[in-house]
Amino acid sequence: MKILRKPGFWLPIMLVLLLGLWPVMTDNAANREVVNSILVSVALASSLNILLGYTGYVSFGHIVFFGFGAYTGFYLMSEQGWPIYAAMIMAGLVPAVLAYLLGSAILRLRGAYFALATIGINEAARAFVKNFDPLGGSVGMQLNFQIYNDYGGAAQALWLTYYLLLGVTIVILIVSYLVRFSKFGLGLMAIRENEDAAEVMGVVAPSAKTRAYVISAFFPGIVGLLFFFKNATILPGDAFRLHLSIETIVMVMLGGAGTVLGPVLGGAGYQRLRGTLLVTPLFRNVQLVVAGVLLLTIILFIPAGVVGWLRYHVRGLRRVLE
Amino acid sequence: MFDILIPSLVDGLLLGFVYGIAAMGLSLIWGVMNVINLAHGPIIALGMFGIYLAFTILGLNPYLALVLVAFAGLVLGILIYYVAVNRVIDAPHLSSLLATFSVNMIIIGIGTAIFTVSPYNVDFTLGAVDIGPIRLLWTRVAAALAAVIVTGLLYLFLFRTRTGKNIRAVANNRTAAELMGIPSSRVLALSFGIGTMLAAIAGGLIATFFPFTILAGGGYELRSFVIVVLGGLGNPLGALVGGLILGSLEGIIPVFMQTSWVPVIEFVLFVFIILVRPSGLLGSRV
Amino acid sequence: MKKLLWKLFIVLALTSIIITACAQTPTQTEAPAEEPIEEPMEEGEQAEEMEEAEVPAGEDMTATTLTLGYTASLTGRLNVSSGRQDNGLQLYIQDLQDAGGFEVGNEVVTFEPLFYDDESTNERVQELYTRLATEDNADFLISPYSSGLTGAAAVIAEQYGKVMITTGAASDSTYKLGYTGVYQAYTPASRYLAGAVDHLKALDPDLTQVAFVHENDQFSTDVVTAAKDYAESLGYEVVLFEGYDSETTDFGPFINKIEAAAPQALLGGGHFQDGSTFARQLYEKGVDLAYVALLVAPPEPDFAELGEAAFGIVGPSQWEPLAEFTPESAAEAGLEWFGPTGDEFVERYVAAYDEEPSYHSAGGYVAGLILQKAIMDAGSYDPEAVKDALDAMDILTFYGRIKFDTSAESHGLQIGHSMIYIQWQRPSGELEKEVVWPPEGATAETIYPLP
Amino acid sequence: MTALEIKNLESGYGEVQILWGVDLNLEEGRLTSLVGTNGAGKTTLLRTVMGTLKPWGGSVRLNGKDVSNLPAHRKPDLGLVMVPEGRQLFTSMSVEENLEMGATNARARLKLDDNLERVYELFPRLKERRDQQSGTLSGGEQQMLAVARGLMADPSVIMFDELSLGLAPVLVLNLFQTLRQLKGEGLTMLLVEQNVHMALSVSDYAYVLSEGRVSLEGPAHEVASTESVQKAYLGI
Repeated sequence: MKILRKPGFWLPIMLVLLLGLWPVMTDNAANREVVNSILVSVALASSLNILLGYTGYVSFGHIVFFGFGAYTGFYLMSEQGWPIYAAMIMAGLVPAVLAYLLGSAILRLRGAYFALATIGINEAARAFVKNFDPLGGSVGMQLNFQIYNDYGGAAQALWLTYYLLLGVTIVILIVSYLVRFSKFGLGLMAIRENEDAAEVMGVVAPSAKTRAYVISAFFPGIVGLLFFFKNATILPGDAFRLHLSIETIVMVMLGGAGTVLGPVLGGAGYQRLRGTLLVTPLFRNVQLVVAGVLLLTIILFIPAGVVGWLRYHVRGLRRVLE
Repeated sequence: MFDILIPSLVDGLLLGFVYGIAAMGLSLIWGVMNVINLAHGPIIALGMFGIYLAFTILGLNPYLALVLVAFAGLVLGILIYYVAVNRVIDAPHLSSLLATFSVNMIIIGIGTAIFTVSPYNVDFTLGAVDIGPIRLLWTRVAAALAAVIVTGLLYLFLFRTRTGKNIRAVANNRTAAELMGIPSSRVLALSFGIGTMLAAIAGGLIATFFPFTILAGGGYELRSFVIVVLGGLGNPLGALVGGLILGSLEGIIPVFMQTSWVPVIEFVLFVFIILVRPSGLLGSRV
Repeated sequence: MKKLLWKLFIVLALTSIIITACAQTPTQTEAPAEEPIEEPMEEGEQAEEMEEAEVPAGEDMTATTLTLGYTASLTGRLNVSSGRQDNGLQLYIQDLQDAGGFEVGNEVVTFEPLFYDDESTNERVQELYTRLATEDNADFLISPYSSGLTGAAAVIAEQYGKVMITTGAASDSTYKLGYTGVYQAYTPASRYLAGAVDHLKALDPDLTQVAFVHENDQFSTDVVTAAKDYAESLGYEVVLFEGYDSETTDFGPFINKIEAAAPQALLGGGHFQDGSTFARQLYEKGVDLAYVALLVAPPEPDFAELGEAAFGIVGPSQWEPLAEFTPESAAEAGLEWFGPTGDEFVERYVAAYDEEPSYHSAGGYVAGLILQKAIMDAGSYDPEAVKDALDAMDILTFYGRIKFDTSAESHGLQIGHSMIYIQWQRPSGELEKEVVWPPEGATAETIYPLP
Repeated sequence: MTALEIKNLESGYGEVQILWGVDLNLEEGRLTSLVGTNGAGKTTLLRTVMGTLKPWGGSVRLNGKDVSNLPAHRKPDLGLVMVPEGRQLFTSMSVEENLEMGATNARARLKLDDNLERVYELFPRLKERRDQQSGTLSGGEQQMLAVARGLMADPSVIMFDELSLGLAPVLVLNLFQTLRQLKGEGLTMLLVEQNVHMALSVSDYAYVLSEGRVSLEGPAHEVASTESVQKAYLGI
């Protein structure tokens, strides 16, 4: 395998792995919680990057898949008694199928229309789930605490979800790398640069876009299930939070859209920044302001994000930062 | 049936006028510069707080205060344009979306620091009048009237004044406008200002009858999206019509099912229209 | 060139933010005590855990300070009720510190609060309770305000084996999820409006049609679902049963439906902000109803700010300053009395906050009392021992009787306490709360039907 | 007297240089044409002169004043106007509104009514359709409107980019007649054309642009009779 010798492949994975092993080494639940929230961000940002970064489609509805996957898995676990592993697979597959169906309809839209449509889908999904009683309607669903006993008690179950999340995050990074350096990925990037030209050059844009959409939709659902399994409670407002969608875009942009490493740095950086500001008395209220100014600075001055900028300006890093 | 349909429809329509004003701001900005202003909601919320402050601190009549709020909205919009939008006006859509979204975050952040996320209320009433089975609150009627007046003024401005025509010219063909000697940046800034002014006015009107928080603009922003698509992206008069359509939908739907289905139907309709007729039901452009 | 330097600067600044943000984690966890505590209580800053303090009564006593972790909705839509609850709890802790703590074995225990603002959102609650349970390592947890937020917090408490006293959280469903360390101070939601239905029956046996319009959250849904079943069992016809979103500000559609369905009585509501808005709009629209009972909002003193719209509205309350629970009534009932009397509580509360307490204030105070009593009974602050003490508890306080369900299927549910019902009246021109139900505690006749 | 003096102008897009030092003079009251193949840099030159593209080097002087770095919207005020390729009308506005937009600069605004009358005289068709939406006009009418709108700016120098593109020959003939008439009134004009034959036949002076440089210049009839021009452009 040639890719095993590429530093650009190993760097993001090693970063995530090192970060992920730190709570294990220190055997500390507080550290685990910190890393857990970082992993959720990294996983969401990296999966969105496949659509946003590689294909250039701005989806404000990425969190729809997070929500639907979580609800699917949650329902299977709490109402049907499925084990978490099986539920995880469904939590990935159902959003992927949904993305396939949605994608063939909305990926025809370009630019702002696509973005608007994804906002609409997110809002429609949330409003629908609020009214849909089998999924608990507006009061959502709660797991019976006994469910944790199947996994050796709550403490064990929390570690288990953590390991699963770490594993899923690394899988996403591998997929992200493979997509980026495949012929398929090349096609996606051609679409990003100029969709019409890409079609002329032989890229079958509709099917390539749909595939990218499906891949990017598969993982958030699993992440969502792990997130809400840990919280043991799921509500429509938390599962389909438009704001989280947009924050995910911010993470991707911050690190560098269209790179493998960018969403890792962006997700980790944004999440830590947020976590720190959230409990700092002086900054709690200006948390959003700081994040907003940061984002604006990126958009106006370095739209390629941190990794993109470094790649462009520091030649030596090009082979390392992908 | 009729005893509920009529009052519901009247309620919905009266609100629809105000929704229309909010959407008109979004629509104008889209029409002139192809930017979806994601800071629209927070500006609506600022309009609400503007009225609140003018009413409780300065003791001004809310409708008088509306003039102040409108002016502040105009200035704020122009400022936002130069700070956040001007540089990305020709960049891909993602840039302007995110630039305006970062403005959204900044406004919400500052607003939360000042006002927290707790609800506020403008304790103001004009009484009501009973027409048959329908009780009309004067604040609602006044808001609808104000909306009509604002729309009228906007149209006079756009079609009868030089500056207004400049805006339409820039919206229509920015390069040509530049060649004719129209300073397009300034015109875009002014249009952005007018767009946010409309949002602030809508917020101010809403504040006279509903309680609100600094986050309250979000719901009206989403409604504005729906309305703008109903009425045609970039078509201000369409926005008013779209507002009335949405208002009456919000009035009528609850007659037939649980009120909580309203947003489901709204947003499904929204996505459907984007897919089928992206230019909107009523066509587009200023 | 200049432009490039400028950009380089920005990139460096950003990377350094990211790096410092990432690097910050280890220092934080190694020294959790350094973490800034948001809005600490007056003495909170100096008080370190397990710190030696002044020793009362001479002897060889060690002073122990236990941390009570919780979040309060200082901002957001739940701010009014949650603020009162927080006031009550802080007053309790202050009183305990003033009294020099209580003795457990050879230790003198005082409490110290550690809390964050949850902004009335679920997501914040889980994040912050996780932090309280892990990084901050709070000894005991008190719930946030509202059933929804408490449901989210209870899971975390249970996951980390912390005992949590819940207050301002009535929903029954939270206690049916198999938790073992969560104890409810409030009368459960399922009994919130049952009394109102009885009240209505007593007021007007001929009335047959009622409507339920409620907030679509855990608490209100639990309340009205139970009340609807109860009303139907008494032969009432429920002509409208509908939920509204927690963020609703326009009650127009619901009011139109109420007018069309033309019930004589309306029961429902949710929390303070939506309930007040609902009451205001019902009044503005001049809806013709003989009886209106709303949840949570009416017993709050702030409800009076609605003016005429508040007049005649009935509300279920966990406690009122007028309620009379005394050491004597405890003796009569054969229960142990614990804590201050109602008059003492009201007096101290008014002195501290210059306003009348609501039942949410009393709930905050009593949560602390319950925990203190349990630790005293257990003779230890070991969680398992405290749980046993709570399971065995059956006491009377100024707030009423406290006894928990110990069955496996609804462990921790409050079964000792009961509700009273108030109505806003004008006994002397000013709007005032009067207790109108149950008859044995009533301070005034119910105004019925509403004008 | 030189109305517009272009010296050693360099310009391009991104990192691609298109103009490599162009010198060009418009004498007052003369009709000058600039011809060249596709991609020779004609439109780039006009854009750079107008200011929609920033010049990389060289200078543009209008009536003796250096205007090289002024943005496009400041040019009409000084009397320099361009009628862009593809008409670029305000399609959703009426004919008269388009004309009104032409008169944006302060000078032109004062003479709005006079100039309106004048262009209606030149193009009576436009007067008939004054309230019609300009997007609904026929191709010829649209080109008339584009020219008329340029004239509304009360220019001292006017530049036409590909005036004849996509028009029927008879319409082209009519338009060029109008240009002659305008020359008679003393207007300085630059005609950028692919229709070399037509352009040279009405012009006083001509420049040939190839690969971003002026390869030939001279009185129009002389240029027209040059062998290379006849071969390359006139198909003779």
